[in-house]
Formats: sequence, structure tokens, C-alpha cells
Amino acid sequence: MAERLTDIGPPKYDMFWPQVIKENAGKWLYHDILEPGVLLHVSESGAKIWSVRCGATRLMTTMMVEEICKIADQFCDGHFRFTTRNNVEFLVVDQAKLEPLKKALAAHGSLPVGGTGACITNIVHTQGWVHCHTPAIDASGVVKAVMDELFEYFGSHKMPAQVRISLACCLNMCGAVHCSDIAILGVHRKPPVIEHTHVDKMCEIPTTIAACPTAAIKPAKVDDNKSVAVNADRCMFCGNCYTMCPAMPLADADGDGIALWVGGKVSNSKSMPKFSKLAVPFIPNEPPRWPTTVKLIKQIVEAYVAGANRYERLGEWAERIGWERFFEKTGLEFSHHHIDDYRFAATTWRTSTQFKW
Amino acid sequence: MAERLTDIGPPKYDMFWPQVIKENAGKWLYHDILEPGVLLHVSESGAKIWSVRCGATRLMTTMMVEEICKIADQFCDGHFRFTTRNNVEFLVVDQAKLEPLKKALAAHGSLPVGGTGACITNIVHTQGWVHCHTPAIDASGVVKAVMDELFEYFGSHKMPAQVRISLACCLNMCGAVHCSDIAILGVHRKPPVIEHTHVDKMCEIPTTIAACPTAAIKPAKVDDNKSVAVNADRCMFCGNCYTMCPAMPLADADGDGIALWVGGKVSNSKSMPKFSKLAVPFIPNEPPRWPTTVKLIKQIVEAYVAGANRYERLGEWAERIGWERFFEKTGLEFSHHHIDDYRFAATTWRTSTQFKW
Amino acid sequence: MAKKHQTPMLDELEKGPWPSFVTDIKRMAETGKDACADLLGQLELSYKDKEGHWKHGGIVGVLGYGGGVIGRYSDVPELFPGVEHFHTVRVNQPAAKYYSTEAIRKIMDIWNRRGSGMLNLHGSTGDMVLLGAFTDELEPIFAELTANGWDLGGSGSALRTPSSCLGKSRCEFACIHSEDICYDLTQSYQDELHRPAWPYKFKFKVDGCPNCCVASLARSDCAIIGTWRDDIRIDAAAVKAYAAGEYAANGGAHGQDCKLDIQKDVVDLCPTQCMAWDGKTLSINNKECTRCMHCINMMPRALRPGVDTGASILVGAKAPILDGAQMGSVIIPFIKMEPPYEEFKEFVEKMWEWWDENGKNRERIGETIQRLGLGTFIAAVDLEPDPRMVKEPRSNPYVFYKEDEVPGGFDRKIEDYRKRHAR
Amino acid sequence: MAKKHQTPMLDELEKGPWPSFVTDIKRMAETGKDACADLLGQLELSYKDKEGHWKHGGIVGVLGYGGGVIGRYSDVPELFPGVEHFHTVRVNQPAAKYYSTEAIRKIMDIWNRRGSGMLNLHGSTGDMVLLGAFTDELEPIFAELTANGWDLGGSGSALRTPSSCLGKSRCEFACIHSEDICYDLTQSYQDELHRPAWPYKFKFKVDGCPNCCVASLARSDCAIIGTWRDDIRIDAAAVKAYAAGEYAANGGAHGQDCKLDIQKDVVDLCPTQCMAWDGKTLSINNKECTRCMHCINMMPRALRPGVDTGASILVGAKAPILDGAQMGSVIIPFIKMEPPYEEFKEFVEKMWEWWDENGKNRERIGETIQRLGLGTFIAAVDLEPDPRMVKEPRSNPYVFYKEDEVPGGFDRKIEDYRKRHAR
Ligand code: SRM
Ligand code: SRM
Ligand code: SRM
Ligand code: SRM
Ligand code: SF4
Ligand code: SF4
Ligand code: SF4
Ligand code: SF4
Ligand code: SF4
Ligand code: SF4
Ligand code: SF4
Ligand code: SF4
Repeated sequence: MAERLTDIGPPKYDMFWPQVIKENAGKWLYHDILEPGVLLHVSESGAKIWSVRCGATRLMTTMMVEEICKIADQFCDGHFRFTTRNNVEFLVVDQAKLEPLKKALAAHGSLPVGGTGACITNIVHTQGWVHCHTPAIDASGVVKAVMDELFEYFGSHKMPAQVRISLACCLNMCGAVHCSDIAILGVHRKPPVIEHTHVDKMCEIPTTIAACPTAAIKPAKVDDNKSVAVNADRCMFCGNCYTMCPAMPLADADGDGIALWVGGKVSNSKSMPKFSKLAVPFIPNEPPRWPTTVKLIKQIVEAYVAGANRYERLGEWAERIGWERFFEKTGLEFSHHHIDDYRFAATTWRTSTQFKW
Repeated sequence: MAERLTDIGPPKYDMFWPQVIKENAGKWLYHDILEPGVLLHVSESGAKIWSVRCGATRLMTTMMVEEICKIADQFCDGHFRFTTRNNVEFLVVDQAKLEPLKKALAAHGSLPVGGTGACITNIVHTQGWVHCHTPAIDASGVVKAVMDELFEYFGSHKMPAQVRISLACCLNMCGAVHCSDIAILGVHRKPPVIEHTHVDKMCEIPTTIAACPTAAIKPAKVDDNKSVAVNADRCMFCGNCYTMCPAMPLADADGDGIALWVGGKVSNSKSMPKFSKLAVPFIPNEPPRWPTTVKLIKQIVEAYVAGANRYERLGEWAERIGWERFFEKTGLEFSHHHIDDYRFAATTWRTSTQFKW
Repeated sequence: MAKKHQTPMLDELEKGPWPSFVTDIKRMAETGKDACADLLGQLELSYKDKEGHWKHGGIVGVLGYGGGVIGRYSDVPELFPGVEHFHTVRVNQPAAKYYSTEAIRKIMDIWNRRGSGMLNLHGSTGDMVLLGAFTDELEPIFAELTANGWDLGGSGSALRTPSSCLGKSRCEFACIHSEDICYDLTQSYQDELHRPAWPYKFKFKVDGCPNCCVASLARSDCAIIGTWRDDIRIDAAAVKAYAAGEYAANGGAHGQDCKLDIQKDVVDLCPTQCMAWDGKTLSINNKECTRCMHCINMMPRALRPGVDTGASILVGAKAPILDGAQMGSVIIPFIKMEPPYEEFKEFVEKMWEWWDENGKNRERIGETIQRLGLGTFIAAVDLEPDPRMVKEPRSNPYVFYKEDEVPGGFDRKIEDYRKRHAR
Repeated sequence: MAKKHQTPMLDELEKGPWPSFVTDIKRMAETGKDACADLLGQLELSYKDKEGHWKHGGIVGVLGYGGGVIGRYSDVPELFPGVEHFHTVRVNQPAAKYYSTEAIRKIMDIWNRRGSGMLNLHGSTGDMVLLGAFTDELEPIFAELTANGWDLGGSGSALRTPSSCLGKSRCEFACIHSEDICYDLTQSYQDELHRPAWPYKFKFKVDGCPNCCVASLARSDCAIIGTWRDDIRIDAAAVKAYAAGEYAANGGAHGQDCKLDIQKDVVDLCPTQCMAWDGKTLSINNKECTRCMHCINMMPRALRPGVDTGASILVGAKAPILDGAQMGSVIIPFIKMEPPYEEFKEFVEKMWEWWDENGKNRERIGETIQRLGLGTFIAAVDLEPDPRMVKEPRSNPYVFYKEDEVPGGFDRKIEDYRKRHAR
């Protein structure tokens, strides 16, 4: 047997570049979004590359990849890429192939062109019920339902600015939703149910206790089993104990659902990056199409479109008009859950008489 | 013996009002600062009152009060008041008495007219070595030295906006300096020295331990005395243990001195109220005239005058130009002491690529 | 007894244009006041040592009162016997600190006879602080003060002397009668003021408008700050006069020669950008105004607060000890403030009750709220959550739910779970 | 083995204009892929139960690697045997996710033969996530992958797969070669990537400029973000063309018809107000510019970042677990980033060493810094404090001093104190 190959790392980044990129990397002069989903980049050398961006499902099959490959072979000399938000980009070097490519994509039917500029691009998301063990919600299904409703905004430039929606199916936030214009977050609302007969077998008790951010977990003896007890008053359902200890599941049909967060951003353009803030504390899981979630997101998006200045991100809009006005404009309810009570809570209190009626 | 009078409370507020106030309270229409220190208020009824504001020492003798009374009798029908920043205001009802009053004040020599508008008004301060048991610095002496240097700004309107300087002689901050344009704060820098023979006699040990914000104090037995031990690494010299326990003094000639803070404000005008931020972590006590403190305050004031827009408070200026620029413009050094490491520290870190070179 | 001490360092503080407390005290010492001479002597020693020379505390007071007097003893009494005892007497000031010469002279007279003759006008909380009495004199001083209509202020874990800006008495911006509120609260809560009963101190300060001239927002557990709900009143003629340069900008605060550029100085600096100026007419979108006062401050002859006035109540301001300094935060966005202020007092009493029950020893109410949560406090005082209470909604996902908020409650059986999910 | 399951709820997700993962997986199931059919079946059950049906974790992997595979087992395997094992294989993506059809087909071929045929393009960290393999297949999959030039990505308490924006390859804003940096770090730290050795996970992300298209600032323990130190380059002719409405605003992001109002859209929205436009010339006071990118984004044909480029390094971003979410904060305001990136790597290694020594179990570096202080961290990695590291200086007075900073040190004798101060 040949020596086992390890630690070779990924292929070098330029291996898959089209020739025009090899020649012009670092020399690009400007870009122009010719129409939604179609980018042109022009080099100092005069060289050009067109990129056609298409929505994709992220969770896909090898059949789908093969279809993408076929299109790329036909119009892009076999070159394509994925964006950081799970869209596919077909890289066109020969301008003559641009229109035929767009036709082929339209014919394909599952590769909608868009996701550029002042749009709602693809939703960054996580595993949900398709793979993970800790989710409070599904991921792919919610994304599908929401994107169906917002579809017109994907392939157009109708938003005041770019809107980035992200989804994470539990507080671990693998989707890094904490800095998104709109975040869809799976939340549990019941403390773990403890399998006392197995805690000591399946878990390291001290690590489990240490894992709780609010110190809600104490060692306990239950029916002669070494186990733990959870102080339900201190539990905020983060699921961190379950991560450490499989004998403490949180998932519950009635307890679990969706929270919506708004106004985060990552870019440093104009305003500094912002965390997303709580908009809707809880919406029950409503598979298969999560109608309340979809409706409330639409409500937020429409209030934003109606109220924001051009070039103003959602969080910039909310801060300009004030959060009291945000709740009014979106028709969302403000409840005690919106008031922070975690570590930096006091820094969010309003220490001024400045507010609006 | 007559029944002992208690709980009568203070005299009613309107008892000492001049007649014109009795008639026009709540009806004032506008004010006009005629010149530094001289305010005119005009009522809806057309009535007028002139107020002449004078700097005062706060720490004064009954002789000084008598002199104030004499002037008030002569020009103000016996009416005067003190401002919330310890200035005296002579209330003039008869315009004809205004100029004579000003002359009399000039002749007096210790009642400088000013403290209005875009000036540096009187320094709010505390007891210092004149009365309190916990000070790290004197109060009245520092105030005198600083006001001597800034005197030209008291009786003029040369500042970009009002500048409020406050002094507190220890971290208890009786001067509430935490929201001042410029704050002068007495700080200790040595952990308490413990009188083990007396801790148990003079102090309640559990309360003393509980008083420490950083949990630096532990019970300890020293030479058969029930006492406490202080973990010097965790002590940040707040003096709270000494407040609870006289057997743990902090005062020390080498350890104690002044920290300067800047950019706080209380009013809600334009920007929301702000905390003062650390400008100079430590200046040794330099009685009797604290030259380094005086010099550095002057340096801050001059940089502010040179750089700020009109109507811009010191903190608004610093935030507009950025704190990195504030340190450059004032010539102050930025050290690790300026980096917060207390409870909300993380909220002060720069989570953006936005900053200036 | 007291000899005149050499005070070479303090003498340096007689120089310079600002009034000198040293000069003032020296001349009083010369009249034979031992306390004055010895105070200067001891202060000179402190200047030399760079350390204060007062002992820690000392419990002294007057009969039936838990506070109002701060005990103080020299730690070098043999050198300065005139300040061996140097207790302060906090005399509750009249609201907004108006005096008649007649009234203040009575106090000065008492103080000359029975005290050191030195005082602070005023203490940081607002009291007249009479500095330096011997223990024996305290009760007689109290008797003479009350006989003349004066009472002591607060100290200890009690209500502290309330204070206010001058408000309606001489300020056109006052939206509430700050002095009356201050006086009414002081009188209504005399027992709370004089007989310490709480986890820690509690302060009221009353500001007539958001300019906060008594700094209530920074220095009082409960700040009462005047504001309005309707529209800023505009005098169009006066606006024109400002535009024409007839009036000084900002009420003359920058000199009578400094005129206003309405666009640049007023409209552009409005934090909500809710004003417009077309060179002739100034208009305000009052719905978007946050009543910051800036435009009114700039043009006091043209703009005035509305007429539907009341107060915003901000709770929790305090200095750093123990958990860090706080400013007040909005608890009641708007409340009408008309005598006898019953709605407000109901709130106050609920607040005190909650704090008294839940506050730890030496925990200011702002810290209790931090520890137990703003939401908890809001609920305890029977208020509804309002976005005006926060700068922004929470950004962390650590949200608590009570059992009755969640269908099916918290009690679950692992057996049921395992029926659906193999281990 | 797997039968076709009824999936009435999932079928609802075949409707609507957005591509349907259900439709895609269904057709693959129809080719006889058990895993696909059973995945849909189990997902339908989850939709019914409103609970997921995967067991907790499970340690599986390939020889010599501590990560790269996430173990997963169904908790209803008798119903869905095709997904009884459903491990994921994280394949380290090429930087910026460019592919040739030739190369990706090789992976798809392996995955069709040995895995479920389902995958994520891409995982949130950046890997290609091959979803669903049986334990037996893991080693063969790995062998075939490496034979074709691919390797596994990270998982566990290890370095995670670095990722980057597309940077210089197709973006005119790139100030650093984000893809090369990503590749170089990945190759340099293969051991750290494959063999968990740290308190917790550690992520690098590389953004070519402050627009942060790979969201490094929010999602990586160490964000490398391109920036510049000199002046924004201005093409005056192109500025005029924008003013004349010849070019679309914001690179066409609002449609080709949307033109720029240079004053309103660019100058007025500059956060530092350091730009000026007189209708003809656009000028920038570069000293006051914070390089936010706004003006460049608005006018990509007229403005370009400077030429003295490098990176700002922001450390500590992470999701909420345990102590709350963090963004990265500035640790190195500016560092040159030229291969072989030695200065940067020296910093990285110091940083890891400190974290490895001081970090608690399951503590991200951002949390260790919070616990021990930013100042402590700065000192540990041999940097000087710089105001650019903070938004503002501290406002609380709880300042620590080390003994050697204070004349005379901390050791004092109470006897000496009592010589000066009687008890
Ligand atoms: C392709 C992609 C990078 C990649 O390596 O894959 C990319 C590409 C470009 N980005 Fe981006 N960005 C990409 C994700 C991001 C992200 C990350 C994210 O959303 O998770 C951000 C940060 C989002 C945030 O702030 O929350 C991002 C913030 C920006 C910005 C800042 C916009 C703002 O106003 O805040 C710009 C500038 C602009 O659009 O004017 C920008 C500009 C650009 C430009 C114009 C750069 C250029 O000159 O080529 C590219 C085309 C923009 C467009 O599509 O409208 N890109 N861009 C990513 C496409 C994602 C997608 O499929 O939708
Ligand atoms: C007399 C006094 C109230 C009292 O009850 O004693 C008072 C009186 C007035 N204040 Fe004040 N303020 C007084 C302390 C304060 C304080 C408290 C403090 O400094 O501790 C503040 C908050 C300071 C802060 O924000 O840190 C204060 C913030 C203001 C402001 C807000 C200015 C700003 O730009 O932030 C105004 C409006 C203005 O000046 O334009 C104002 C305006 C006024 C007006 C114009 C109100 C009026 O229409 O009469 C009064 C004359 C102002 C002047 O002297 O320039 N007053 N004012 C206090 C005089 C103190 C002194 O002797 O210097
Ligand atoms: C006399 C006065 C300072 C002055 O020179 O004016 C004063 C003096 C003392 N204060 Fe104060 N405080 C005085 C107003 C304040 C203020 C300002 C205010 O009320 O507006 C504050 C900040 C606001 C606040 O309440 O937080 C203040 C915050 C403190 C604190 C810190 C409280 C906290 O929660 O952070 C302490 C420490 C304590 O209570 O143990 C304190 C403690 C003290 C003690 C009793 C010293 C101690 O450790 O026990 C001081 C006695 C000094 C003496 O011997 O004369 N003093 N103290 C002020 C009262 C005079 C008056 O009645 O008018
Ligand atoms: C697969 C992936 C989600 C996805 O659908 O894309 C994922 C999946 C899991 N993540 Fe994640 N994380 C994934 C990217 C992230 C990201 C985003 C990123 O890397 O940019 C984050 C937020 C950024 C960060 O690192 O903080 C993230 C933050 C977490 C956390 C919270 C960590 C924290 O410090 O707050 C956990 C919990 C933990 O580590 O115990 C976690 C834990 C997990 C575990 C291992 C579940 C667990 O509790 O042990 C998940 C396994 C799911 C499964 O069975 O498939 N995952 N995880 C992503 C990795 C794919 C890839 O390699 O490309
Ligand atoms: S967000 Fe939570 S449930 Fe979703 S993939 Fe990450 S760890 Fe799993
Ligand atoms: S879910 Fe979170 S808060 Fe609740 S017990 Fe578990 S670790 Fe603690
Ligand atoms: S600030 Fe400190 S030292 Fe000064 S009076 Fe108040 S408690 Fe005493
Ligand atoms: S000075 Fe403060 S930090 Fe130091 S031991 Fe005393 S209470 Fe604790
Ligand atoms: S707070 Fe307002 S009402 Fe009171 S004095 Fe100041 S400006 Fe006038
Ligand atoms: S009060 Fe303040 S917010 Fe309201 S209009 Fe005037 S300047 Fe604007
Ligand atoms: S981060 Fe900057 S360099 Fe990288 S793709 Fe985005 S805009 Fe271009
Ligand atoms: S990059 Fe940002 S801060 Fe710099 S000039 Fe442009 S808009 Fe202004």
C-alpha cells in the first residue's frame, strides 16, 4: 500500500481560476452590475469578466452539481464558483456567451439569477433537522418558505440597500446570525429534560456543570444515580449543557420555535458593524411553511423599504428613526423579553430623556 | 421645656423669593445673557429680573456670608441665591442698581462676575483634606489652583460651549464627576494597609469582605488576630473596604494623586448624556498648587478651544474627531490604563476597522 | 487655645485671581476662632504629608434622628485642639437655594456662636453644610435651627435631601415646578429622610427640563425631569428676528455679538434632523423630535417647550461604589406632575417597597435593578415594557421564559422523549 | 432497502419560485439512493414531531486526524436505515470557492459511490460539507479525496478551515491578497487544523477590504481585513462623469438608472465628514478618513483605496456560547501582509501560546481576553497600547496598578501610618 497521504491541504486557490483571472488578479479597475445578478469587472488591462450569480439551495445533491457543471462547461469553459452566501457564480469570459447562458439558466428553472446589489440575497443558514442534533427548528425548509415570499427582491434592486438574512437553528449560531440585517434563530424555551439514569454514564458531570453560562446546573443524586439538577428559574435554554451531555435534551414541540432579530451588519461602510437586536421573541414552529415567520419578516422588510433612505442599511434606519419608532412602523409588539437582562444589559438602558412619542 | 421640634423640613421655597418672582414664576418668556455673569429674564407680563452671578469658594466663613448679605441688602432688597455649581447670584429688580452692584462687586475683590454661557464656570467639588476621612487629594486647594489658571475663561464667553469641571477627592465621587466635561479625581494606588490588631474590634469582617467589588478580601488569621488579607493583584484601590473598616486605611503620600477624565455631560441637548472617559491616569499630589494637574487641564482646554466647533461640548468634540485624535491633539499619552478592564470593558473595544491614522 | 500656625504652603493659595478660601479662613481665624486657625494648621500638615488627617467616621447625632450629622475627629488633636471634634451639620437648604439675608443671618449667628464659623454653600447633595462642631453643641444647634424654621438634611442609608434646579422661579424652560416638587417630596418624606431604614441611600433630584441644571440624571436614584408631549411653540416673528441677526444666538451665551445661522447652528445640529428652514419659515416635525432642547436653547426668544407638560422619570443614577457609576434610565417616559403628585408618589412607594425587599445591604436601587433585571423592576412597579426604556432591544439570545409562558410547562418526562428518540 | 416515504408536508416545499431542496433530493432518491429517500422520510417525521431526529454526536473520524468528520446517527434507524449513519465529511474548500467542473466532478463521483450524494455548498465555515456517510466508508473516502488532491477541513478544538473573500481574483477593492493569505495559513497550519490541541476552536477569515464580504469581523477569532495607510486615489475625470450622470451609482447596485448625487449620497454620508465637493472637484481630507469604504463603494470608477496597503487584525469574534457573541476587536491597527507573512505569523503564534496557556476549557480567545483583560492580552503579544484598539477610553475608575508602577511599592507598615495618624 502506498504511503497514506495526509495534511496536503486544499488545492491552491489559482488552480481553478479562468485564464483571464490568472492574468488580471490584482489589476481589476472597477465593477458594474449590469442588471440584477450580472456583474462586469474590468481590468486595468482592459480585460473583462462577466459573472452571473444564481440562487442555490446549499443543501443539494450531486445531480444538481452535475447540472451546474454542464452549464459551466457550455458557457464558462468549465469555471464557476460559490459566493460566501451560497450562491453560484458562472464566470463568463466571452461576452457572446452571456445571453445564451442567461437563457440556459432560465430554462433550467432552479438557478434564479439575482443576489447582487440592493437586493435580498440568499439566506446563509445551517443544518436544522437535516443533520444537526441540537436544532430548535429546521433550516432549509424555513429558508425555502421565506425566499419564496421574498423572491421578487432577490432578482431586483428594489431595496434601500443590501439586506442580509441569516438563519441559525440554535443559539450556537453557526450561521453567525448575530450581525445580520435580519436573523432567523431557532430557540428552545424549556429547560433540559434530564435522563438521570444516564447522566453519569454518558457525561462528564463537572464539565456539564461548568458549561452552563448562568450556573443553573448543580450536582444531584436522583434515585441513587449520580446526576445533575437544573434550576429552571436560571435556565435560559441555551442548550450548552446538552452539547456537553447527551442525557439532557432540550428539543420540544411546544417549547421550540423562532426568534427574529434585526439591524445587524458586518461591513464597515458608513456605520460600524452592529449586532442584530431582538425583534420578535418567539414564533412557534409551523412546518412545512412557517407562515407566521414568513409574514413577520415580510412586515419588517416592507416597513424598511417604505421608511429607509437609499443606501441605508436596516440597522441604520432603525437607529435613525429610533427603536420606539421601529416597533411602531413594523407593527411588532415590544415585550419584556426585548429588555436585555444579560451581562451588558445596563449599557442598553435609555439614560436620556431623548426619545420619541 | 417646650416640645422638641422635629421633622419640620426646610422653609418653603417661595419664602425667600423676591416679589417679582412671586408674581412671575412660571411666566418667564425668555432670557438674555447681557454680558458674562449678567442674566436678564423677561416675563410674559413684561417684568424683568437681572441676576449677577459671582464665583464663590463654597468653603467659606460666616464673615464671607455676611459680606454677601451686605451687598444683597444694598442692591437686591436682601435677596440672593446660590446656583447648583456654588456660584452666588445677586437678584436685581431695579435696573438702576445693576451697574452700582457690579462696581461694588469689583470693589469687593473676591466675588468675580462670570460663570454664564460658553464659559468655564465654578468647579463643583468635595471636601478633600478639609473634612473627609477617605480623600486621596485635597479639594479646595486644587480648585483654587485650577481656577486661577482658567480665570480668563470664567468671566468671558470664549469657549466653544459650556465647560463643566468637577472634582471628587476619592472614588466615592461625591462630586458626581462621572459625567463632567473635565473631571479631577483623587485616586489611591496602594492597597489598604491592615491593622490586624484592630480589624476584629473596629470592623464587621463579613461586611468588609462583601464590600470589595473585586472580591480581593479574604478572612485571615494574623498573629492570633481575626483579621482579613487583601490580594494585592485584585485590588484596584477603590477604598470601599476602608469605608466599612477603619482599620484598613489607603492614604499614602506616594500612592495618592489625581486622575483626569474628560468628555462627560449631563444635559440632553444634542447628544445624550455621556460618562467622562479617562484622559490622564495619574498625576502625583503636588501641593500647594498642583502644577502638573493645572498644566494638563490647560492643555486639554486649549486643544478643545482650538479644535471644537461652536456649540460642541468637549465630549462631542472628542467623539467627532475620534479618541485617537483626541490624544494626538492634547498631547496626552495613551497607556494600558486607558483600556477598560472592568465589567463592561468589552463594549469599549473597537470592533471596526474604522479609525484614523 | 489655638495658636496661629505657620502655613507657608497654604499661603501660596492666597495668590491668584480666583477667591481664596485660605484668605477667608485666615481672617476669621484672626478674630479668635480657634477652629479656623487649627483647620488651617491641620490642612498645612496634610499638604506636607500629602495625606488627610481626619479619623474615620464616628457616630454622633441629634436625638431621634438617624442622620443629618457627620461625625469627624482629628487624628492629630493634640496639635490642633480646635478641630478635635469637627462634625458637620447638614441643614436642609430651601429648594433652589434662594435666601433672604435675614434668614441666612440667623443661621450664621447660630453657627458663629456654636460652630466653627466655616461652612459649605452648598454640599454636593444640596444641603448647607455647616463644617465643624463639637459633640456638645449638636443638640443646642439643632434646637436653635428648628426654632428658626430650619431642619436637618439626610445622611446614612436614608432618603437624602432632595434638590432641584430653579425651574419656574426664574427659568422660561421649566416644564414642571421643580421647586414645588422638591419641597413637597421633602415634606412628605420627612421620616424617610431622618430615620435611615433602607439598604442604602436614596436621592431625588428635580430638573425642570432636559437641560438638567441640577444634574439629576447623573446624581439621583430618582430623577424627575420636565418634558412635554405636544409641539414646540414657535414665534415666527422672533424666528425672523434671529435670522436677521437682531437677537444674540443661544441667549447671549457666546456674547451679544454672536448671531445665529439658523440652518447651520440649529437645523443641522438637531439630533433627529426633524427641523426645516427655508430662509423664512422654521418648521418642526414634532413627532420625530426627542425634546433634546437644542433648538430652544439656541433661540430662547423664538421657541418654547409645548404646553402639555409633565416629567420623565429616570431611576438608578449613582457614583461608582460598588458596581460602577450609572446614569438614570427611563422608567416612566411621561407622567403628569401636578400637586399633590399622587400618581408619582404611588410609584415611589412601590419602588421603595421593592428595593427594600430585594436590595442587598449597601446596594443602590440602580444596582438592584442591574442585578435582578430592568424587566423585573418594571413589572414590580406595575409598568408595561416600553421601547422608550431602552436605547435598543437586547442583542443577546439569552432570554428567560417563565413556566406559564410556555405551552405544556417545564415538566417533561424523559420516558416520553425517549419514546420518540432512541438514545 | 429504503422505501419511498410519504412526505406530504415536505411536498409543500416543492411549491414556489425559489429552488427546492426537496425536489432535488426527491429525484436523487428516485435513482435509488436510499440515504436520500430516508433523509426525506426522517425530515418529514421531524416536521410532524417538530423535533429533530438525530442522536447526539458520536466520535468517528479518519486515522491520524482529530477532526474533519462529524459523527451523526439517526434516533429512528429502524424507520430510516439509509440514514442510520449520517456522518459529514468536511472537505477543505479552495480559497474563495472557485472550481473547475473537472475537479468538482471527481469529488461528486466519490460521493456518489461512497456517500449519500447530498452535500452543502458550502458549510458556514467555508468547507464543502459532504452530508451523510456510513462509518465504514470514511477511510476510503479520505483516501480517494487525498489521492485527488483534496484534504479534510477542521472540527473540534482545533484550527478551523480558514476562508476568505474572493479578493484580488475578481475585486478591485482588495487591499491584500485574501486568497493567498487564506491558502498560506491553511498550509502552514495543517497540524493545528487536523489535530485538536487547544482550549476550543479557532477561526481565521480573510477579507480583502473593510466591506467584509466573508464576514470575518463577525465570525472569526482572528479577522485579517485589508486596508490602507495613504490616500484614496481619485480619478477626477471619472468623478465628473459621475456628476454628469454617466455612470450608475454604487456600481449599478440600485439599477443602471440610479445616478449619484455626489453631495447627498457621498459627501453627506461620509461618517467622518472629511470630504468636500464643490460641484467640480471632490477632495478628501485623508488624515481624517477612517477608510470605511462608503465613498469608494458609491463611485467605484472614480475612487480606489490607496497603494500603501496592509491589514487590520481584529481578534475575538464568535457566536454566543458561552459568554455572549462578540465581534473582533482591533489588536493590530496595521500590518503589512506580504508573503511569507512572517510578522503576522509571529503574532499568531504568540497569540496561540498565550491562549493555550491561559484559556479555560471551551473558552474562545475572545472570552479569554474578556476575562483577563484586553491590556493583558496586548502585553502578552508584545504590542503597545493604542487608542485605535478601543472605541473610547475607560469610563470607570477601577484602574489596576502593578506594585512596580507605584513609588515605594505596596508593602507598608501600619505602625508607620499610625505614627502620623492616631487611631
Ligand atoms: C461575491 C461576494 C464575495 C465572495 O467572496 O463570495 C461579494 C462580492 C461583492 N461585494 Fe460583498 N460580496 C459578498 C458578500 C458580502 C458580505 C457577507 C455576507 O453578506 O455574509 C458582506 C457583509 C454584509 C454585511 O455588512 O452585513 C458584503 C458587503 C459588501 C459591501 C458593504 C455594503 C454596505 O453598505 O454595508 C459592499 C459595497 C457595496 O455593495 O456597495 C460590497 C461589494 C461587493 C462587490 C461590489 C465588490 C466588487 O467590487 O466586486 C462585489 C459584488 C457585490 C454585489 O454582489 O452586489 N460587499 N458582501 C459575496 C456575495 C454574497 C452573495 O452571494 O450574496
Ligand atoms: C443657575 C443654574 C441653575 C440653578 O438652579 O442653579 C442654571 C441656569 C441656567 N441654565 Fe443651566 N444652570 C445651571 C447648571 C447647569 C448644569 C449642572 C452642572 O453644570 O452641574 C447643567 C448640565 C451640565 C452638563 O450638561 O454637563 C446645565 C445645562 C444647561 C444647558 C445645556 C447646555 C448644553 O449644551 O449641553 C443649558 C442650555 C444652554 O446653555 O444653552 C442651560 C441653560 C440655562 C439657562 C439659560 C436657563 C434659563 O433660561 O434661565 C440658565 C442660565 C445659563 C447660564 O448661566 O449660562 N443649562 N446647567 C445653574 C448654574 C450653574 C453655575 O453656577 O454655573
Ligand atoms: C459632604 C459631601 C461632599 C461635599 O463636600 O459636598 C459628601 C461627603 C461624603 N460622602 Fe458623598 N457626599 C456628598 C454628596 C455626594 C454625592 C453628590 C450628590 O448627592 O449629588 C454623591 C454622588 C451621587 C451618589 O449618591 O451616588 C456622593 C457619593 C458618595 C458615595 C458613593 C455612593 C455610591 O453609591 O457610589 C459614598 C460612599 C458611601 O456611601 O459609602 C459617599 C460617602 C461620603 C462620606 C460620608 C464618606 C464616607 O466614606 O462615609 C463623606 C463625608 C465627608 C465628610 O466628612 O464631610 N458619598 N456623595 C456631599 C453631601 C453634602 C450635602 O448633603 O449636600
Ligand atoms: C456544519 C456547520 C453548520 C452549517 O450547516 O454550515 C456547523 C455545525 C455545527 N456546529 Fe457550528 N457549524 C458551522 C459553522 C459555525 C459558525 C460559522 C463560521 O464558522 O463562520 C459558527 C459561528 C462562528 C463561531 O465560530 O463562533 C459556529 C458556531 C458554533 C458553536 C458556538 C461557538 C461559540 O463559541 O459560540 C457551536 C457550539 C460548540 O462549539 O459547542 C457549534 C457547534 C456545531 C456542531 C458541531 C453541534 C454541536 O453542538 O456540537 C454542529 C454540527 C452540525 C452537524 O451535525 O452537521 N458551532 N459554527 C458549520 C461548519 C461547516 C463548515 O465546516 O464549513
Ligand atoms: S446552529 Fe445549532 S442546530 Fe444549527 S447547525 Fe449549528 S449547532 Fe446545529
Ligand atoms: S440550557 Fe443553558 S442555561 Fe439551561 S441549564 Fe443548560 S446550559 Fe444552563
Ligand atoms: S469624594 Fe470621597 S474623599 Fe471626597 S468628600 Fe466624598 S467620600 Fe470624602
Ligand atoms: S480598596 Fe477596594 S478593591 Fe482594594 S481591597 Fe479595598 S475594597 Fe477591595
Ligand atoms: S433644568 Fe431646565 S428648567 Fe431647570 S433651570 Fe435648567 S434650563 Fe431651566
Ligand atoms: S428639541 Fe432637539 S430634537 Fe427637537 S426639534 Fe429641537 S433640536 Fe430637534
Ligand atoms: S471584502 Fe472587499 S476585497 Fe473582498 S470581495 Fe468584498 S469588497 Fe472585494
Ligand atoms: S472611506 Fe469613508 S470615511 Fe473615508 S472619505 Fe470615504 S466615506 Fe469618508
